[in-house]
Amino acid sequence: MSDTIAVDKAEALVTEKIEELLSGYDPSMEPQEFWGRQYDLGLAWVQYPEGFGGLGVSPKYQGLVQRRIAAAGAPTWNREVNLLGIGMGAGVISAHGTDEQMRMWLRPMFTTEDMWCQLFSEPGAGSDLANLSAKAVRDGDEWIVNGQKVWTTLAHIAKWGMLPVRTDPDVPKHKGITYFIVDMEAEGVDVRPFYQITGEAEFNEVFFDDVRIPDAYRLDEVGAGWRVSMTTLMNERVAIGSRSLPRGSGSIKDAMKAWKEYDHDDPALRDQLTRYWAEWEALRLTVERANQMRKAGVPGPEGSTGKLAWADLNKAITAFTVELMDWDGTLYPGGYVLHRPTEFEGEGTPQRNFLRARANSIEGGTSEIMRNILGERVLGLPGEPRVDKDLPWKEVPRG
Amino acid sequence: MSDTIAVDKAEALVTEKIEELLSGYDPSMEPQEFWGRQYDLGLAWVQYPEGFGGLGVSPKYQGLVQRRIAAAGAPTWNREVNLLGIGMGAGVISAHGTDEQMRMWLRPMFTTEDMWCQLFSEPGAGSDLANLSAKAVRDGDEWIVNGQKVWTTLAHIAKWGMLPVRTDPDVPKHKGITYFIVDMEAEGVDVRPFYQITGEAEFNEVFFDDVRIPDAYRLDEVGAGWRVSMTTLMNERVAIGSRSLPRGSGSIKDAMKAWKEYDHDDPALRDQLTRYWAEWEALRLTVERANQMRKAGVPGPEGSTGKLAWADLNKAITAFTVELMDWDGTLYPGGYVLHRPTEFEGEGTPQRNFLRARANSIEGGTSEIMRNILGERVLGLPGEPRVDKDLPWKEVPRG
Amino acid sequence: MADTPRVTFALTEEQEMLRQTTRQFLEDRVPPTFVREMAESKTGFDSALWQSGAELGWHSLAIPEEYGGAGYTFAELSVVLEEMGRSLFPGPFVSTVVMAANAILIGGSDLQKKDLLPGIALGETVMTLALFEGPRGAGVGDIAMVAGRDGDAWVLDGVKLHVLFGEVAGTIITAANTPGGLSFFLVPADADGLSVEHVDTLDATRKQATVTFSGVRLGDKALLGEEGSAGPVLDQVLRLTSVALALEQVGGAQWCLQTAVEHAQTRFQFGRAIGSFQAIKHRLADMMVSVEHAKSAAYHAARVVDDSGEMLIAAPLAKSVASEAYLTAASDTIQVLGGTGFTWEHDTHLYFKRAKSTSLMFGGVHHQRRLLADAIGL
Amino acid sequence: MADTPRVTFALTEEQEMLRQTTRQFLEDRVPPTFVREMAESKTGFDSALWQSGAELGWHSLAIPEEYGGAGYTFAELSVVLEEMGRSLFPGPFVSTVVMAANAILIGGSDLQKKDLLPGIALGETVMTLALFEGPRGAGVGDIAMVAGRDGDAWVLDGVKLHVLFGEVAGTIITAANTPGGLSFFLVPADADGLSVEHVDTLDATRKQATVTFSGVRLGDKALLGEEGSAGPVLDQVLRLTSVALALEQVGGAQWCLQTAVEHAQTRFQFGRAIGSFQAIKHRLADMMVSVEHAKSAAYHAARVVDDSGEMLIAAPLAKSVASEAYLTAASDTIQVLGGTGFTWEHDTHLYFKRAKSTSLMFGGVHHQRRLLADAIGL
Repeated sequence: MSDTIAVDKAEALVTEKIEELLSGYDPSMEPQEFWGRQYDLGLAWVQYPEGFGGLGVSPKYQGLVQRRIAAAGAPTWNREVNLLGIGMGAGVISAHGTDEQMRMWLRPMFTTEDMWCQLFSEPGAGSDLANLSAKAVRDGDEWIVNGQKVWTTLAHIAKWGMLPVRTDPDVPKHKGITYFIVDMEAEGVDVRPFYQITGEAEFNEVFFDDVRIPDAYRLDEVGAGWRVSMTTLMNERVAIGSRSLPRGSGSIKDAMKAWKEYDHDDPALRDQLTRYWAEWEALRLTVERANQMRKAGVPGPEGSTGKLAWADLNKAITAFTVELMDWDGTLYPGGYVLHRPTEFEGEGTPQRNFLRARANSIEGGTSEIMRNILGERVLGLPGEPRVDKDLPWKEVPRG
Repeated sequence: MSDTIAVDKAEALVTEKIEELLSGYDPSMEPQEFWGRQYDLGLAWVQYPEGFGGLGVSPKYQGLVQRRIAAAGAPTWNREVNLLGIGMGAGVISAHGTDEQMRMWLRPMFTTEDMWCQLFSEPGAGSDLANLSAKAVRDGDEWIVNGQKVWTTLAHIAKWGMLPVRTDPDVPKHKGITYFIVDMEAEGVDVRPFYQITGEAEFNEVFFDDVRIPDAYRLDEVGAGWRVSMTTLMNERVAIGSRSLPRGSGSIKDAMKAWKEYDHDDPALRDQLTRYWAEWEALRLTVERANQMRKAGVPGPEGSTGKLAWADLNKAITAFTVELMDWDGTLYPGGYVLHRPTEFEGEGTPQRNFLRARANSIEGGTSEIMRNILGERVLGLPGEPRVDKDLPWKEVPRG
Repeated sequence: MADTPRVTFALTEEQEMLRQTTRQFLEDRVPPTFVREMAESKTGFDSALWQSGAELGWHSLAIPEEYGGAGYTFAELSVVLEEMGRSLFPGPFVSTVVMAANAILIGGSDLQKKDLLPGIALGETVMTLALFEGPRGAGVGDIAMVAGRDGDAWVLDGVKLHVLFGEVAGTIITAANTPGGLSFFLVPADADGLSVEHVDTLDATRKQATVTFSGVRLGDKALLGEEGSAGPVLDQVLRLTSVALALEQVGGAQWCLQTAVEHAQTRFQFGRAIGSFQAIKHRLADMMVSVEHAKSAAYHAARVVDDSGEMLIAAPLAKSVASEAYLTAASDTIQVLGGTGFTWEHDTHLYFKRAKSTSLMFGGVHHQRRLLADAIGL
Repeated sequence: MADTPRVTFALTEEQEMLRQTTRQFLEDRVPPTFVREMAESKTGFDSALWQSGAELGWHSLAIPEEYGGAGYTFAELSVVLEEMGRSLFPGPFVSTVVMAANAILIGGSDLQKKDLLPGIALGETVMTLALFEGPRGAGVGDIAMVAGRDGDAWVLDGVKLHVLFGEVAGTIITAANTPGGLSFFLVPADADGLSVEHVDTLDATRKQATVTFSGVRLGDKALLGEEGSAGPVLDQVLRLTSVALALEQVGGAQWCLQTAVEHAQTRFQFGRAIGSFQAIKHRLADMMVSVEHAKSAAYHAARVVDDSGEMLIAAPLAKSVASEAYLTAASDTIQVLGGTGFTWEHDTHLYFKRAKSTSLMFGGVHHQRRLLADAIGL
């Protein structure tokens, strides 16, 4: 009974704040200004405490907020603009940061004034992230960072970066990592474009040369960086695997379009296309089911399969789409132009999407790593014998 | 030059012996009698020494022998009758046995008077054959064997069995194995049928209860059993992977037949069937190429892929054949009858072949083991960390 | 395409309880030993089990209260079907409760519903549908038998194949072409001129019979609903059957996954549990993914059975996706179990045969995808 | 079906030597840096390299001695094609030496052969075929262009797409329908009314052009062989082209396998070479199997080019099997290499693009399997 009253009260509170937000909305308002108000009213993340963009109520009300804002025609796309911040950074900072850190970083992140990036992978630490070798050495109230990161999305326009580095090479690899937030404009940070097979440099290499980071920018304890990194990755993978799409959208849409545009009628190709349609729809329904179960508080195995299934299927469907184009699939309209996009690149030609999809089973955790995680954490299968787990990091074989 | 002369001489010798064999052949002769003469003339395995069924010449002349015998209408099917003996046992005995042992076992094996079986797998030692726990303890000039073997083909009609057992549990597992030839009629040998998913008991379980084996029946040194077992397995796998078949024969023939019999015309099914036909033909050509290269003395990677490729493809094609039968594929004409065949069962209904094919990727080395072998021995990839290799056998974890 | 219906996947508390009691009952009463007994028996039918199921309410779940049912929906029935698939439940449940009951419910007159459905709900009746005359039996177009007219009587001559549990059905609903179109006839098992012959099946837990009509004479009352009305009814019944089989497949596939995982956790080779090897671990992860996808497609279908437009998509989607998931799961479970999985003694082969057999019934995956392609406008 | 021809797979000593020298030359002269240079250039053609290849005898291998060639067989040429695939050889070799040369050899008059083939054998000539007018270009039926008659002249109007290296060809052999049937015309690149336009390609190492004919007037001498004779010639040329591409694919797939294996041996993660993980090891073992199968199919085809019945099977078999092997090998190599394989900097993407692009040219795998199905009587 008292629960019901609490629920009613929370809903009333959220509704009141929404009214307040929307009553002050004016279509000519800059989106950033609107998002600032949304934050200040506690409607950025309703589950966060008051004063930090939230109202301290159940996260389920966030859906209501988003629907109402969208219905009013007010801007909702800050998450897409600052995905690495809002999609991943916010969760990590709220879980591991101090009040002061939350105060400093959350608001400008939410308004997209400060863009964020994630500095995890290194040339020698891909799937084996814990093997990272970029290092930080303490110097009074500061840390001095040296090393190299790769595959950093949008690093060239980011203000802040999430940066796990090695602070103790003498302990086993998972234990000697500390997690910092680095000012990407600091001296010694060098961001260089990293071109992919499409010719785009969606990613960057980032070099750190005696970069100084205040100790106040450290998240959680010294040596706790692995745990913090895991929070970040988990958020990323759930985010990739739980994108809810309408039926027939995404890459299957391109395939259906190519089928019609190229006027196909071969039943063998039709069967293959239908198979992809069915697999895509089953994936979509699984994401939908997982999201429902997650919201209902009874998450099951269906919640962890999305990223893996999506990667393989998206690769296959984009490849098939180009196949449906026959000779036209051998073209690359516009040719390869090495360039550096300033935001997440949208969809392109089928050929470009086909090439871009090759990374789906690598980025955000390779499909091999995802299968390990599903096998071990969800199915409860034992891990492999590890040669690297208990050795001091500096003694682990590296080829 | 002298090589050419030697070759001519060898060919002349072989031809002379063949003439002698065939001039004495009479269609009313019992096959076993004919095979005895073939053996005595050195035409069983021409490369073996004289007196052991051979003439000490290049094995390439065996093809000539077989062709001439077949052309004369004389019997050639002893290999099929006693496959485990002639196909595997002979090679092992000739490589690891003493002259005395060869004299005792080879002739009755070749004539099929003595059937052979292979006692390798155990309930706890399948892929991990070296983990076997059937044991032999020395007692003067004899050994006393206890333990259980499984998946023993035709054990119920075999006179002799190839039997690796543990003779030293205190050394690492590969080092404590000794290889015996056991008389299957000896006291304490109990052969029981082991029914498969088809209802047939093509295989047996064999129990050893204080079975005595003379030390004279030991092949090679005490503790050398792993090496001897490997020779046996290698022969088996090459045998499975190098069967040369005419185009369109084997399981693809059943599939083509079902396509016509069920009057199909769906181009999607046609495409799938054609794909299987193409893969089967590419496999067939690869076996042919491998056999040619092997004979030419330049064996390449193509020689080791046959077993793996065949297993997966045969499984897929037999399954597809049943699919082509639609509702008829849901029938099992005659029903399941638990029975014990007395020779290698030929082909059956498509449904039976479909079920039987499930074992292809398990028997004679699972496809997982075959991929390990290809990866490590052919491609040169490193092995996995091993937890069981250097421990005394008795200390290896067994779940 | 119309808007995609959004269904609620979570089970209600009541449905969750139904799952628990069903699973518990099946574990107690339908263990593998019993399944094997039924497989080895000629009819594959145990009347005591049949009656117990009816007492638990399984038969009446999706039958409206006015016809003696409990008035729940297909969503409740779907819970039972999934659990039946998990336990390889033997017997004419699908043919009676899904196929015959829905043929009557959709195609029968009100009188026929009142007359026939209570018997099904109570577990007093076993029925089946005798539809196809050749191996390619998946739809209305595959039925060629003609019902002739002789005075006041309809006369049936012909052979119907692959009739599920034809030997134990008290009433066989068959389909034949009349001047008015395709018509359903209710044929009592003891009708003159009717003979039912056992055939051996790949999946011995699901029996089939060949039903021969030799001048079987029937009155107009034997017509189910109007003459010529059977076509669209059969379409609907076959879609419901596909969904029912998909739910069974999901249950069976989960048994396979669980069995393979448990084996991989406990079987040691090379000093390690074999589930620690990536070859096994990744195969099982992939199996889980496809089982989850099959679940989603089948659960979705079970919740849209009343949406005839959506069912054109949902039914073939569910059957095709669940068929492939189950086939792969069963086949891979044999592989993970190694030799053990290939023995008669281990239960996996029962599931494997069920998987193959179910995938072929009422149109295999290629047929399902043709239906789906039509529905999505390809 | 006739008896299956048994070919000899082993290379002769001479062929083995040809392989060594070809590989060595390509390693020296066509390193990845050069391939990239060609990819970035507009024409993708380097005349010095072209001339060197001709001096090594590549161009003349399969041309009879009477027409200025070396009089070897396709088996010798196949060695060069495989090595070219391995090095991503850029330039109009296939279009000139396989396509145009064989169109002339099979379809031309003796005079035309004497006139044109020596130039190809010597490396003086670059030619190509302009065949198709839409994306579905795989056979005679895909050619709709009509050659009109105006007095003594043939007049060509129309647009030919996907002309390989059309920008650098001195002579373009095009196909058009005349009253007598499909005919080949030899069109000099500088003919009035002819325009050649660059198009950007997925595989930038293999250039394409759009060739537009605007009232191009040609005399009877421009006819290759008899009027109306081009159909069966083209069939043969396309089969030879499929075999040539399959050999290239085999070479490329082997590069991928070798690259992935080397990476797996030397890249460490979790304290181990990644090739020690079964996920990687087994993928590479499977890659090896499919590459070996592709080799067998392509080598077989290269040895039966003169057996027109067997070629109906061997050519589509080779192209379909090799296409799938190369696509999988290239795609899996990216996966094994991880992020590195996705970079512009690493060469794998060049092979990946070649693999995809080649598989689509002159009919993708589905088309090849249709041809094969026809040939085996399905």
